[in-house]
Amino acid sequence: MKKMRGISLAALSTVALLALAPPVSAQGDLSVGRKMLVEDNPGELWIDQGKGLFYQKRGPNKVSLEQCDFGMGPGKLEGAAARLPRYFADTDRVEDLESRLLTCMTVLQGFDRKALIKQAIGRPRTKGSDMEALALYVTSHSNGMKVNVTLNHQKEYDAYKAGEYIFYRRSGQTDFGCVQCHGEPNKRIRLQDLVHMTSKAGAQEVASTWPAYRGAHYIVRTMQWRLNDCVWQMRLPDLKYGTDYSIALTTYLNHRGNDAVMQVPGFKR
Amino acid sequence: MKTTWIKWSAFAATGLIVAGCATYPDQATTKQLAEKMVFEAFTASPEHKQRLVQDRSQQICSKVGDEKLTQSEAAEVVKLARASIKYPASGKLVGDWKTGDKLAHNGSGDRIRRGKVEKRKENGALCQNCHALAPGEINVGNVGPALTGYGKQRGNSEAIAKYTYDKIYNAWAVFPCSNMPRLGATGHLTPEQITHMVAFMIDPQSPINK
Amino acid sequence: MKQLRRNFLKLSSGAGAIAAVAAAGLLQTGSTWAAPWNKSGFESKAVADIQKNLGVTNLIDSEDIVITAPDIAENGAIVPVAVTSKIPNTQRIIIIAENNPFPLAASFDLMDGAEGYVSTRIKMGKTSAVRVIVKADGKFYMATKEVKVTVGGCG
Amino acid sequence: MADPMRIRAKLQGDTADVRILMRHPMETGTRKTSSGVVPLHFIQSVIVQHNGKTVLDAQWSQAVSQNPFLGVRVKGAKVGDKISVTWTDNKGDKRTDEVAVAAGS
Repeated sequence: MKKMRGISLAALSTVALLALAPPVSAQGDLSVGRKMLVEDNPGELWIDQGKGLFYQKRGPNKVSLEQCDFGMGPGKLEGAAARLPRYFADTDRVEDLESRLLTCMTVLQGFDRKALIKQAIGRPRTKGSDMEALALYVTSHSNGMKVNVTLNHQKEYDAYKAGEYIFYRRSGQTDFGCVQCHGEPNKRIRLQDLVHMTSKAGAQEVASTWPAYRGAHYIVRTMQWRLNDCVWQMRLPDLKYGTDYSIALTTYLNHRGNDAVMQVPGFKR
Repeated sequence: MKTTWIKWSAFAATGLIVAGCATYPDQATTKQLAEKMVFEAFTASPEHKQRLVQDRSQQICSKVGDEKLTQSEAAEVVKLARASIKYPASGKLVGDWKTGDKLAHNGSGDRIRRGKVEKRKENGALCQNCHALAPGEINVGNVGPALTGYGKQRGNSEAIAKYTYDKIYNAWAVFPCSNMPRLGATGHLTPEQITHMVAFMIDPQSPINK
Repeated sequence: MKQLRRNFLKLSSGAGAIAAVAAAGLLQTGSTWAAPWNKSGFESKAVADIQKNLGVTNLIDSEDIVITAPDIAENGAIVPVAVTSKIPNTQRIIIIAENNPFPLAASFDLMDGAEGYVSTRIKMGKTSAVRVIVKADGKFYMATKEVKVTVGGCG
Repeated sequence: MADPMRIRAKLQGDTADVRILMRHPMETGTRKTSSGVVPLHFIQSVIVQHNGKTVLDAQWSQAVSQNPFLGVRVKGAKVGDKISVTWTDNKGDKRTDEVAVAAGS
């Protein structure tokens, strides 16, 4: 059977339009500023904030998060975030960093899940949410370690494949799936670099740099926020916090990002 | 071997898992799981939920990974796209390039936050997000090809005007499943707005042709 | 996000507010004897006035001042600027974003072993020359670097 | 109460490379929110001391970015020397933090 690729057709149009040299090079013109910002990242201020929250006895049950199991055993944080998302038997579900924190904050500390979710994405120019600070604190214990998201449980395989499917699924007003913006190298929306997520290096960048300081918001953000904002630009409706959709996408990206060295907080424009 | 795995994944989908036998679910199972995730993931009114529902072309154009578009699928997408194109009541395809210039630099419209569609007088044409426009303009994307000099290279004949109108209205009529949104067909832009975009693209006075 | 940006572009258009703060008196920093905050300099809208208020005279262009900053800033709210002065006995480094509503961004007095170097981040409302003035042995030297500021963002 | 700073001081040769991150809103006094204009609120003065001796005395405007960064280099430093940083804002809030100079890597 004779087959054609949509992508090569799109490439044809590029040739037809005689693309001029791009006016800006993200590698050249923009790199000096980026390097300076990454080296001294205000997001580091959130690590202490998260640490305080982690050890504080909080919630109706007045306990800390020290007994939270992020997959390496209760209270074991070293390298735990580098292995997320993963399957958890207690919830019989694959959970990512944010959804696991939600689980611990509700089950251990007794917080109301709905109330937590309502505040999970902090307002710009504030101290951000407890979730954002906690997510960074937990992930900071994986700094210098390699991303190692494994597929063992059937639900992990399911999440991976569903995430892949969603990555390519086009719908809505813009006809966008994730791949329309993240499927080719060296692309930008205006001046903003788009991570080339179908490449190993791109997936590694995603897997190893969240949570990140978002310069334009002056606070630390998590991957769940990133997905929410993407979906908003794609003209889709409001993405719920911590659903299987996000967890599946994150499983797909992080597993392919294996062996990247974790370095958080990242710095995003 | 392969059929065995598929059986196992079918079991997995119903919750029957035997240790050591987990593997990737087959295509049909994946689709079922993922579609369920999509429709559970959003808070939306029935009207907004429609944005999650794929039309026939979107289904065809959502090839996973290296999976290829067949020739007959490509032909179907082109056919559907051609049939979708509507022209302005006036019949005039070339509007005002100045209005087009403004629209080209407007990336807003149609986004939903907390259940509400953003309030705008009209939707932007989103061009700047992905295409280089006037020479020397810095804050432009490169997901799509540069449009700098578009009209200079092609002229502004009626045929070019029509080709350009069709391309903006439904890009898939020209390149099936390309990355470009079908701006007219999805209702993001009105036919009249598209005439302004055509003018912006081909008018010799337009900044992109300077 | 858009709101943020718009607010930012209005950066410091309220001179009155500053005057009120300054009128509240000079700063007391406890045991450390900080020099009084240069109200007139920080309130000036023109570069010439800033220089006058800071006592800058006879500016000499100098290649011994290296300004490290991006050619294009993706986010005008965080523009990294580092200054290295190779001029001996550098006493003061002044950073001015010429097109800001109040151009004087910061002034650093260096003493007792501090190298001729500072690094910080400033807000820039639009594309502008960043002017750096260095005071060394009582003389004033200058260098500039243009930083293009795009609105950026996705909206 | 103001949040602690994050200060790194690393010896490179005989020079301490000092990098300071502070948490502060650096409000320009013009930002509008649903509850009105946010008043001007920014760090005006930063003092860096090396073993109690002032080495840097900085004056800032509200044009310094939110959650400010400051990098300075102090000559003649040794491992274990004290670097202290004090900022004071226009409302009179202040914060002092101190670190010991660490060996360079």
